[in-house]
Amino acid sequence: MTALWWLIAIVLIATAVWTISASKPVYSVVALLAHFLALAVSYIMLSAEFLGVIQIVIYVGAILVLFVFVIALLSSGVASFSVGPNRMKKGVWPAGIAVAVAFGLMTWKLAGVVASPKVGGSLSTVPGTAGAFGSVADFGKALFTTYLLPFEITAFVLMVAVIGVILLAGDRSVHDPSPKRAALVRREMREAILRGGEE
Amino acid sequence: MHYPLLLAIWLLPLAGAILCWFLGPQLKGAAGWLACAMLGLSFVATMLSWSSGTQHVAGHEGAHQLLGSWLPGFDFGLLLDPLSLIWATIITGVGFLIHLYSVGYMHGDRAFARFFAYMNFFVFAMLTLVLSDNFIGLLVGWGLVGLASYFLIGFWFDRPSAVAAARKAFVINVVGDVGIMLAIFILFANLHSLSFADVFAGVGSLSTGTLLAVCAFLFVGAAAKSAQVPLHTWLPDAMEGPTPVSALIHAATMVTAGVYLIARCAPLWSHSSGAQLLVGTIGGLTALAGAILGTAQWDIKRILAYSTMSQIGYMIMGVGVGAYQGGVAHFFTHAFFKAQLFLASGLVIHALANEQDVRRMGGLAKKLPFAFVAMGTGVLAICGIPPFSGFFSKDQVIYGTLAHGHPWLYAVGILTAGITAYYMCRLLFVTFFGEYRGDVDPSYLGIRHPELAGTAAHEAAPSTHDHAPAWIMSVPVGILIVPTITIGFLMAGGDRSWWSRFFAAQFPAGHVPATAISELQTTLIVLAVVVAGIGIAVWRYATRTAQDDAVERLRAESVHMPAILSNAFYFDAALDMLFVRSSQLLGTFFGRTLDPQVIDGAVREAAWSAGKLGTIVRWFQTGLLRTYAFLIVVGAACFIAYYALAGGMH
Amino acid sequence: MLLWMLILLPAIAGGLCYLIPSDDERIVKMFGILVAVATIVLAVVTRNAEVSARWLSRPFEANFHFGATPISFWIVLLLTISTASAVLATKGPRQRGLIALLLLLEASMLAVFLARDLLVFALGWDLMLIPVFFCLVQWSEHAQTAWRYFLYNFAGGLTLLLATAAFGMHVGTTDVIGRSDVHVIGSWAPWILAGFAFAFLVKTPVWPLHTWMPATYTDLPPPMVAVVSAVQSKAGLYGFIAIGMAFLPDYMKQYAGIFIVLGAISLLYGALVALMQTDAKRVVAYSSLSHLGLIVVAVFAFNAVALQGAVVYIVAHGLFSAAIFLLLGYVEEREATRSLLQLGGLGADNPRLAGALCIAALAALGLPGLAGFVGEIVIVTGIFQAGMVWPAIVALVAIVLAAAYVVRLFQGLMNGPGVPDLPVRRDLTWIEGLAVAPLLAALVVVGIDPKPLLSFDTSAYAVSAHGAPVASARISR
Amino acid sequence: MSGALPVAIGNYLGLSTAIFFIGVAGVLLRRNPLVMLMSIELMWNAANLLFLAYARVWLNNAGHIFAFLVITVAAAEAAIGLAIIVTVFRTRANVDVDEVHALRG
Amino acid sequence: MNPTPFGHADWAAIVPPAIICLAALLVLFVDLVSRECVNRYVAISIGLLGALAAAWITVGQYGHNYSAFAGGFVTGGFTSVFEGIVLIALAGSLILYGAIGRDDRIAGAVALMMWSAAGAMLMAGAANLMTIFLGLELLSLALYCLCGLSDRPGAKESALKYLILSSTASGFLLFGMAMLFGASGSVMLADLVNPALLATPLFWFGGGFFLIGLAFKLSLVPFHSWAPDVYEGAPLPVTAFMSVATKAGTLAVFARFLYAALPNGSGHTLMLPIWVVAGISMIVGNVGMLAQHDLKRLLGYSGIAQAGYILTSLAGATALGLRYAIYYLAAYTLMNLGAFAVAAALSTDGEEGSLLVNYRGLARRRPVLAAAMTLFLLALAGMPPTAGFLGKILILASSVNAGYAWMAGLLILGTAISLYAYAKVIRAMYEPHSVATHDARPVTPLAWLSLTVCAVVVVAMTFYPITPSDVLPLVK
Repeated sequence: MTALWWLIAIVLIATAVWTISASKPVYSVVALLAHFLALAVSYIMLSAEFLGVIQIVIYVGAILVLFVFVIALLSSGVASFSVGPNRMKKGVWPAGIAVAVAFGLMTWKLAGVVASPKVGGSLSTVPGTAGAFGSVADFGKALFTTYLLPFEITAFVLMVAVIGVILLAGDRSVHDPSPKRAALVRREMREAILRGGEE
Repeated sequence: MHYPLLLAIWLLPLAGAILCWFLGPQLKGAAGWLACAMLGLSFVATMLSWSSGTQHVAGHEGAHQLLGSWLPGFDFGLLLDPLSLIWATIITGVGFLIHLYSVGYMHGDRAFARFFAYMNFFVFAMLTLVLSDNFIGLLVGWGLVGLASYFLIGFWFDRPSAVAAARKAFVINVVGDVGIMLAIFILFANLHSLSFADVFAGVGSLSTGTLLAVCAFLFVGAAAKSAQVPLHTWLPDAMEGPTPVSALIHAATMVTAGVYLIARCAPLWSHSSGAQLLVGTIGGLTALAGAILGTAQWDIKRILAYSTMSQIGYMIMGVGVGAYQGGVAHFFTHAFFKAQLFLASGLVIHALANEQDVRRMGGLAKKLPFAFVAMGTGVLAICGIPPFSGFFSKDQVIYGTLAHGHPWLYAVGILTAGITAYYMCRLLFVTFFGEYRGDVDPSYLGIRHPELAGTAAHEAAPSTHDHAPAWIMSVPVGILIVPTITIGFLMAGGDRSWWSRFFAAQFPAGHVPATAISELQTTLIVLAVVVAGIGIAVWRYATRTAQDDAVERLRAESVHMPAILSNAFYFDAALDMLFVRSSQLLGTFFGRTLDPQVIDGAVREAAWSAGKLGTIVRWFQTGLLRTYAFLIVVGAACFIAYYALAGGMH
Repeated sequence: MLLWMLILLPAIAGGLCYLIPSDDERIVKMFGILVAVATIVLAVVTRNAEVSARWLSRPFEANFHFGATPISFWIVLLLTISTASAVLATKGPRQRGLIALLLLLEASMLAVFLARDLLVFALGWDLMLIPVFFCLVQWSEHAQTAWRYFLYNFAGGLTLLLATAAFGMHVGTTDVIGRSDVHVIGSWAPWILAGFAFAFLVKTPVWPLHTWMPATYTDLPPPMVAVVSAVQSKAGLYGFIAIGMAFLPDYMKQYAGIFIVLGAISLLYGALVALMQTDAKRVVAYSSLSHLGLIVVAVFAFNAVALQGAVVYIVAHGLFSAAIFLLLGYVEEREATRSLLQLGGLGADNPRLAGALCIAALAALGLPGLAGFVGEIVIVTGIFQAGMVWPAIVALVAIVLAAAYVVRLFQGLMNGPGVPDLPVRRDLTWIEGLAVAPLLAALVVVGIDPKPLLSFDTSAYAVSAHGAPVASARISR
Repeated sequence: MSGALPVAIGNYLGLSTAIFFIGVAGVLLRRNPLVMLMSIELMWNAANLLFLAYARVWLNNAGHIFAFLVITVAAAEAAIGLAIIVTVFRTRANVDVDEVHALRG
Repeated sequence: MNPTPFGHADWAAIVPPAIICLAALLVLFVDLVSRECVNRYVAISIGLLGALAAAWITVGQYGHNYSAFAGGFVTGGFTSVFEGIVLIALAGSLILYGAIGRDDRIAGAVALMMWSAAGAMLMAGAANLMTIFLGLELLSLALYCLCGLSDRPGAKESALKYLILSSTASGFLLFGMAMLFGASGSVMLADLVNPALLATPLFWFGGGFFLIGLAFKLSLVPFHSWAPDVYEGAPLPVTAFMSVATKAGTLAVFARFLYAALPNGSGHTLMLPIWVVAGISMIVGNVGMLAQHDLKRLLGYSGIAQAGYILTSLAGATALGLRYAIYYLAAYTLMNLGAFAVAAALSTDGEEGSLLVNYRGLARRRPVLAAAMTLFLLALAGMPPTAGFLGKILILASSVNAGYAWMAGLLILGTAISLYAYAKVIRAMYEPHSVATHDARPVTPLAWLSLTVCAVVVVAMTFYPITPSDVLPLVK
């Protein structure tokens, strides 16, 4: 188990890095797919098999597909994912340092948390038993009893998503860039091409 | 102790002033008569109060009227005692005559009523000054006479020179006011009261230094008001005012307020030998300086102005060293003869259509015999020729300096007497003897700016308008001749004179040591010097040869006048440089540079910095999503760093 | 009840001015005058009245508690009279707005001076900035002026707010003005004092916080500047007396040196600058700096006599500065300039104008017999008695300078040869005269008999009757 | 499946923190809005991993519920996010967030 | 076995947000059955009626303390007050749609805004991390869409920026929640009150990440930079709503966390960074206002500073501080809505009335609107006679009392800076020289009503300062 865990961990890190560093968005999607799959495995290892399944169904089956659609949609444009000039070049190093420092400090401090903390959670209020922990039944029962309210709210969250997307996508009026702005865009594009397509 | 008649003496002129001011357009010519009437009534009331003013009741002298109080220590009242009685008599009496004279002199002036409003107001103010029983009231009067003087000097306010002279007089007088204020503060801080009675009773508790300071500051006020060196420069300029004003304010009454102040505060001075020395010295210097400068003037009124300054120097010297009776006596006689001199000069000026330069006069004795007589008696009086009034009073002062142990001042007094005789006779001879020079080209006479000669045709323009009856101007002058000649006999007779007895309670005669030179010898010495002075004047201006080439001689004298004399010892320039220019420079620097550029500049700088901060904030607001994300992450990193360090400290 | 009316009447009337449907501005003016006169009557009638309504009970007690104190009554009277004068003196096409702003300003300042509660005082303090700001926005030619005024004074208002909050938390109530048993002590107290003092110094103003003032006084229309210089500038001084001396005397004394030095600098600085200004209004503005500096020194002398003098001088300065600004407004309206270099000789054709200006100017230079003199002499006597020789001497030097610049101002306008190319002149109309007459009359009355103003009980303030300041022995709450 | 954790909980913490910050770095460094959105998904999933790990530690299925809710919300958010990205970029030449900076200052 | 352990009282607790959610559905339904598209006034009216009904219930719940859904949602004074503020924000913003926005999108926009409000209301009552998260996301997701629902240039951009940045911040929040869960083993806020938690860094980082997420929503510096851009780009009613509802909801969570969920003695150490960034926000927000040309952007910066003011009151976590924070929040809601209402009244079909250049000489053209705007700006600046003034006093008093005098000092400094920006607008309106601009449409009666209510209440609150007295006992 431990070896598997480490393998999964390495896969997770690697695919995460791949996701953010892939040169094309499609590769990122593929990396993310791998990441999610590995994540699902690790969920199952944590006795959360239902979540593992959900992870695959929703993320891989729904969200990533959406991403692919959008990539396809936007790629049909003039120049697919051509990148303009980097307007924040100077920010790269400070950003990297900030992230590294934050991460370093956190790991340094959290390294002390090796085992489960010996502080009392109110376990008595937790529904379900150790034997059934993580099962669909256990999960479902909690979801429809104790956590009924959050579940109801998600209904409206999804409703918002549906209505919002309909309104946004159903927007017939296409914002025309002003001629001046279009010229600017063209110029920037030319510059990018002349520089030999950085990134 | 109430004496309501005092209120009448005091307030009648004020009523006249208010009536003339507000009803001026309706009263027209009657304003003059109204003012005279008010003042006349006041004079009558003064005369009726004579007995009350000299009474002794319960250890207090004179009549007293309580007015009111502001605060504990700030109580007001009126007091009529021999000293104020003398002043009130002169103010209302001589004032009345000069008012009468003015009815003729100012006839036809378009601000006729306003003139009398000011004049009456002045009398009111002067009465406030001398009748007050406390320092605050005195200060009130002190300030108000300065104001009246300001108005009257600048009476013809469309004339820039008059405006400037008025301003100068006013500001210097405020310097004097401030001096008195300082003295008041010291007195109040030490004695918690400002009434004369309390202060003089408590004088023993003051230290020598404090007393000297009080006297010195009081004297600053006296010097400013009474044109003592170096605060005298306004007085000659003040001659810009109409001649009756010069007679009343700048000769007879207001300028002697300093004398009054010192005489009033005699208990202070008596306790401070330092103050006596200081004031006596300044008085002597002023007497000498005024006399010397009097020899170098050509304007008839300026000659009289310097002579006034010089004579007041005598008075101040007298009261300063402790010869109070002498100083006051000289004030008394001087009020008559100097008023007469001014009024006589006014007759001349009036007759010559405002010509004031004596070089353009000459031979007027035939044309204006009455004026000549008036001027002549006045000159004799001021020279101290017996039996004219000046003889008695001046001798008292000169001898008083010696008697109180100031031989140098004694010498100065005698010398000044000679010079006085010289320049007053010079005035008389040049004006009235010889041939009339009014038709001589001014440049032949050495007049440097002929176009500025005299004070131009603003004064009343008498020749064009219908003349008032001549007697209105002549009668007052005629009346004044009588006291000019006779009043000195009140002082005749040393300690047994009426004058001495009158003031016996006011100025208790201290122990006067025997002097090396007796009073009689002094009289003779002074007379000799005076005769010498007259002799020189006769030699220079009145001999036949001198009169024949008068034009030539006057021009030579004008051209060769030493610069130090024609610039009046550079007092004006020095004061201007020291105080006026420096204040103006500072004011300009503060107003033009420090205020807008440094102080406000700093504020603007701060505001600009805030604006600059605004641009910094906007600079971070690049519009780029990743910048914002970057800011968030940096903020988060700071949070994390904080919690990493702070989170473990438990 | 009448006291509520006194405060609310001008506030409501100010709003109503905008709503009067008539296009005839004279009706608005009549309305304004009626209201202003009514406030005078109410102010006199309610001299001893007090009203109170609960505002806050937590975090500290605060009430809408109003009522004149022996000191503030005179300032309120000054305020109502000068507002009436100012309303009477309004002219021109935009009268309506000006009258409305004047009434609103009056209401807010009534709240300041009648407040017996510190928080109400602070409320009124901020409120009274707004009408002046609007006036500057609408009347001033210079954009900077309104900013200077508002930002300086608002900064002061904020520190006042902070100090008030701290005071309230410390003492537990802000319903304290007029009480003499509340003393704030402790480590906070100096900071509370600092907050108050900054606000008061800006408002007065005192060097070097004064640079908003000349521009503001110059740019405001004359009726408004009359009220602002007469009354609004007194809010700081009143604050020092009613708040600083009453509640923080120990710290006031401890830091008195700073304030005395600033006051003395203002005294001399203002006088020197006024000496060389060519804009008539600026002369008066800087003279205000000088005069009010004297009052600051007087307050910090901690001497009963000086304090009484300060109250007289507060009123006196209000009267003569209001009168001078109104009269200068008349001059400017007639001649379309207020430069001393261009004006001159007006006295010949305008004797009434000249006479009125003369009285006001003489009061400003401290002529005996007028109110200014009483204030000056009593103040400086008190300062001297308190042992402060140098400030007293500075004050005296400033008096000499005052004589010089006031005479320069008066002569520059009224004397000298007439300037031919000035527009046709017209002497004061009776309504213009009526506007300044009460001010001038009050100057004379106070100058002759200031006893009512002087006779308040100074024992509520930690002042010494004689000599040097005494340390306060009373302890907080 | 109620065995012990495969590794110490600290490892989970480290892992999820690392994934979280990789996501943060992605948001910061990438200019393609789609990749940014994916990076955000990484961050959210890192949180989910932690929820589940601690649910196991505490034997509290609240963590499961929470993770489920997060997945649901993430789906909604991704849908809206993609819709917005499409509306913003479908008329632009470059799919690059640096191009979108009309609002600033 | 009862399928759900919750009874009538539990459902009653969530009636207010439920009414709003269902009313939003009703709007959509009416739109569906309408022949073309629903009349905008019908949609707004349904929304307002829903808000009114919810408000009525909310008032009824005031004082009735009940912990519903196993601690998922609590009712009582605290919740009711915040719900009320959100409802006011909702109503005030819905009215603005009367003049702005395309007819064919109005139903969707109204519905989204109402769901968003429901999210904020859920946050007000949320007592466990799940409800907090879901309320926040409901609020935010609807707002992303609302921001993009406009043809104005910038609207889409603001939606994009808001989405990316807010999701990132949600990531921090979520990660923080996960760590808090890890530390305490519970999603209940109440379970965080355990001093033993202080020993684990997990709690500190969890709390920190949680606070980062909240700080973003409160737009505190340096998490503020989205606010000006999004406020400017979003349609005017959305900006109005977002400026107050987001703050109200987030502050409710923040206050509950601060007052009810902290182990004893950790308050100062844990919260210090928040107080610091609140202090910085007061300066930066006000400085940022100085050179703005658009009212919405100006108010965006203003909101940054105002959030700092409110937090100043909470610093030290005193009972009075919470009351004054609520007082100021309510006042801020009204004055902000009022200012936006004036801007809406000046809008035309093509252009929103938020460009400051349009305000020059407004006093001549529309004196009443100018006066109202002046009042609201003065209130924002903290000048009397408005609730802003008293609110500042109360905040100062509470922070000085709590020992956070330095925050009071920063507040004073920031206010001084802000004055210039507000006064600049006032000045422009009252300039004697008017600039001729487009003529705005007449103000609708409903908008007049809302303007009047805002103005009257903003003034009246100064003199009758009602601060909810029994909030604190109910916060837990």
